[in-house]
Amino acid sequence: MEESLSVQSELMKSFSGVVGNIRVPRPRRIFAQVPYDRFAEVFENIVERMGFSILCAITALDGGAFIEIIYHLARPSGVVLNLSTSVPKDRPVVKTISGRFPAADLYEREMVDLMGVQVEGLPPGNRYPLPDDWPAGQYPLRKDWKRPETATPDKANQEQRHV
Amino acid sequence: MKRPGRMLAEVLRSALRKPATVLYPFVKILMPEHFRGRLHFIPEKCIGCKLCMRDCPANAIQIIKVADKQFRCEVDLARCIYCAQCVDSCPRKALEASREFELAQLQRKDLFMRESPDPSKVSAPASEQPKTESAKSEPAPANKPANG
Amino acid sequence: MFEGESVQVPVGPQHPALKEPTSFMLTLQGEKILQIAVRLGYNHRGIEKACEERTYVQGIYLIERICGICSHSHATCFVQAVEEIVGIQAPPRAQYIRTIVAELERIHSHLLWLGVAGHEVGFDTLLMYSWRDREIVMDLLALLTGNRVNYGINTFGGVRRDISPEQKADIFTRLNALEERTKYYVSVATQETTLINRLRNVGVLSPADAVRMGAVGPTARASSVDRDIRRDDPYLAYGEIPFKVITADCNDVYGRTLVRVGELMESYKMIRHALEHLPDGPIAVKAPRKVPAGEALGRYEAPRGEDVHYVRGNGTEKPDRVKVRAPTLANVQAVAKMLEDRYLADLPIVVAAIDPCFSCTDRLTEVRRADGPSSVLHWEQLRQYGIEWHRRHGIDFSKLNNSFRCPEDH
Amino acid sequence: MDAQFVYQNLYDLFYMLVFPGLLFLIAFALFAEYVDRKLHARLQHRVGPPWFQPLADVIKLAAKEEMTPRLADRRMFLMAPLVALAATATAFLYIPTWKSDIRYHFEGDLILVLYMLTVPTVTFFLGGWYSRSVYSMIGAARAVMQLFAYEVPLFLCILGPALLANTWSISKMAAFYQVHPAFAALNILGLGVCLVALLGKLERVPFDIPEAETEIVAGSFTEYSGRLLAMLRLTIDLETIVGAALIAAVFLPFGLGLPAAAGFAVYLVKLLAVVCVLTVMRSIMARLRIDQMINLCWKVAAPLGVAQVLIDLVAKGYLPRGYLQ
Repeated sequence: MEESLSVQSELMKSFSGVVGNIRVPRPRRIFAQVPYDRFAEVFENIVERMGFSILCAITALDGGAFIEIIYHLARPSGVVLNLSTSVPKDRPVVKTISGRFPAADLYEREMVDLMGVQVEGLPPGNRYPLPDDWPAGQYPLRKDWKRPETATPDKANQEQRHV
Repeated sequence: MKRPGRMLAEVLRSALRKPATVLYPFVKILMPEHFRGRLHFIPEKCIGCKLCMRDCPANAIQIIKVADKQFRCEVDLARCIYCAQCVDSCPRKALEASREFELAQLQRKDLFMRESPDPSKVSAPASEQPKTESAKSEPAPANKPANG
Repeated sequence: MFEGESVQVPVGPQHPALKEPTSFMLTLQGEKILQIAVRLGYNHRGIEKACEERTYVQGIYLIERICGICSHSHATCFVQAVEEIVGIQAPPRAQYIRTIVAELERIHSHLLWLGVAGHEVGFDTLLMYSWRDREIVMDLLALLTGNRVNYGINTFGGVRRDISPEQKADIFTRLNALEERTKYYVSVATQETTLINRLRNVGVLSPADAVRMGAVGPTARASSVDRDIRRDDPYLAYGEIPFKVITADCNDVYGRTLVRVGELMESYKMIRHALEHLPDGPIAVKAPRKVPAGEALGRYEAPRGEDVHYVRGNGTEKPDRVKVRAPTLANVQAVAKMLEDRYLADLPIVVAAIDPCFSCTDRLTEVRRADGPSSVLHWEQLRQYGIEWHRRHGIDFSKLNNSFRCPEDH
Repeated sequence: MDAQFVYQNLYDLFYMLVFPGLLFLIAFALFAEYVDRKLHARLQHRVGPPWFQPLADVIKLAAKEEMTPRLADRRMFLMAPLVALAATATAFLYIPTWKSDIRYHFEGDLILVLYMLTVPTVTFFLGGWYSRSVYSMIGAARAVMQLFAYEVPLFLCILGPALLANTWSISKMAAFYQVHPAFAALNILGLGVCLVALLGKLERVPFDIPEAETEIVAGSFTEYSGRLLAMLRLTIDLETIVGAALIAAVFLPFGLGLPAAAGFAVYLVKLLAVVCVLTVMRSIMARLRIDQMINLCWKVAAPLGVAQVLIDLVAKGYLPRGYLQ
């Protein structure tokens, strides 16, 4: 718990007015928010100076008018900092972090496909995880996404349920 | 020490032993006591609360009212994932998981479990005829609302 | 062969080396790999989306089916995250039972891996033996939880099945048998020349690269990256059970084998300790159906590496967002690195060495467009084609097997 | 036409096609495959297939539809299995069974048999190469690469005993070792190397590199189906028997000259013993990589082959002349 609290106070000290809503709900978990225009600088600092050198995952959420992106960063000691930022839904553009974390490549492609976040600077490669002929502009994880009416095998089964 | 053929002795020993393979279906294994196999419905205990329907992850179970305080249970065995959550959810233990696991069928329509209360005890409601045990003789209630 | 000229060899999505669909497009020069392009996603089933449309209780079983091998890992990770949001804690006995099942699952996963590794290098005898012995732990899991896979032991606030004293004794005897077998596999893995030849210096991943590429689990630990969530971020009963984190400095597939068999030996000790110190008390506490607004991140050391679940609740019965990061997704980037300048023959074992699970990694069903072109033969068409073909060759099957007709299935 | 001529021809046909020719060979080869698979299974603590499984497999494959890849050279694709089968069956006619004086033999038939046994590998290469699938092409290239590695030790190890027996005819070699069974002990080294080389020829673990399932699906055989695949499978089975018979004739000259029934029994036992040794060897090892295989063959097996030749040369030089006639 001490380590988490010291990270909390360090965050408050270094980025007062930038990083907000810093919470430590339980040992080794810190949640914090940062506006996207200051994200790169804060991220750089947290990764390089504060030792959060492991990228656990990137989560993208549909928050209505904006898309929230959470970078789950961990220290080898086990403390996780969930750094959240958001971009407007009508222009969801972020910069890639795959330069620093090569594994982020796939996590970011997942955001691109499922949440429709545009990631700048992503190296060329196959899309993931949707098929290549997936219709453009369909982002399944967005809350307003409607499943297109199609003849899926499941539907055929449904009709035969009570034969 | 590194050498090729480290497993030689073990392999030759195995050849003399009885094979480990179970010759299913000639030899059947009995599943452990708490195995989560095919469901069984005890109509007398059901109170029709439909908690099982609410918790079923696969949407496989239907509780259908056949008469006053009489309920029929239908499980689509092709959809059932055998998690037995309905067994846990049931407040009256009207459902139980059995050890039966050989559920394969040649036709999809046979993959369907329909357990009704004893027809002799059912007082027929005005809207519906009493149901018989046999699935085939029954008219297919295709996707009717849950309370039939 | 192919001097100076390169060929493209597809490995997957359908290939005997990979039992799950994923695609590695290799550019080969002779036997040497020049380039490798990975395409994932063939197994995407949309589980994250589906979770948002189901209640939390239904979600457990859905999450459990992300993967058949590490089903307990995913389910526990999810359950823990939800319990954290709700603010309840499973009683100590439940925590211990979860831990015991978790370690049994690790044993079954690692024994499975050992067999797969043997198969990938053509050592089928090793496959048959380790899978035979894996049956012991599979039966044990069926005994404890009610099924061989997808254990369904977790529920919010605890576990669904208790461990009886007889079961306890049974676990001890079977663990002894397993431990003996594992010792034998250690000796085979460290002594059989042909096996060592195929594993040593294959799929090299330097410690620096392992950290940079974000490798997790045994893949990282075989490159001397001393990370284990069970120790670094203790969950369940891991804070109270002594164990060693196994690492190796071989950086290759051989090291990954050593780490896994070493972890097997540790797991036996951990299960014994957990059973001996199994606390008394209830196995579950009551959990509310509605989960308050809040968020939590669950981390879990699955057999294949760190599993991460992020859950956000919104005060209803259904989660707002569930995010799953399976271990393979973190490791798959490292595969391309490991295969640089290696031979085609090394591909199966190097890919297998991260113990990949592409069903974990991908999680949507392909929405088939109704108007799209389709070359799929339906059952009846296929059957008709077969009958026609045989009739042309003088055999008439159309009279036979009418009982196999499934007219309603097309 | 005189009766003698007709009788001779009929007997030739019977000899070639029925016993001990093609039909017997196929029956015995299928039985040997059963022994191999059953033993392999038992060594792995499994049950294994029933006795008719190999035959059932052939019948099943023969009943299936054949497909030829669009890009394949159809003629080569179709011819490869036929030629392979024919060559293997032909080689068998020149190998002594339970008596050393067989119907077909001539000075130099050893060379013929060895080359006939090379033909299947070459046809596998051609069949694979002309089926134009990447897996087949890689498998084909590997088959030829492997051929160059194991042929030299194999030839050297058979050359040694032949030198000692002072003949290029397998029948005469067998006759020689039948008279001087003690000399067979000199060739033990060669026997070991031959067994290893035979594993390579039959493309079995640890040398199943050309058809390594987990790497290149089925190598040269990937695109084959139906009758053609049945023929290829049969060829491998026949090769096992022909290879075992060759080893038995050259290195295990026991039981020759016994009465027909006993001799035949000993002959079958010898061949099955070789098959069983091969099975055990494939059960306890992992598949090597092609570079490791070539290293093994050139750095270990080939020098051992040379040693075998030297042993036989020295023996020939130092032993009293009378022995060697």
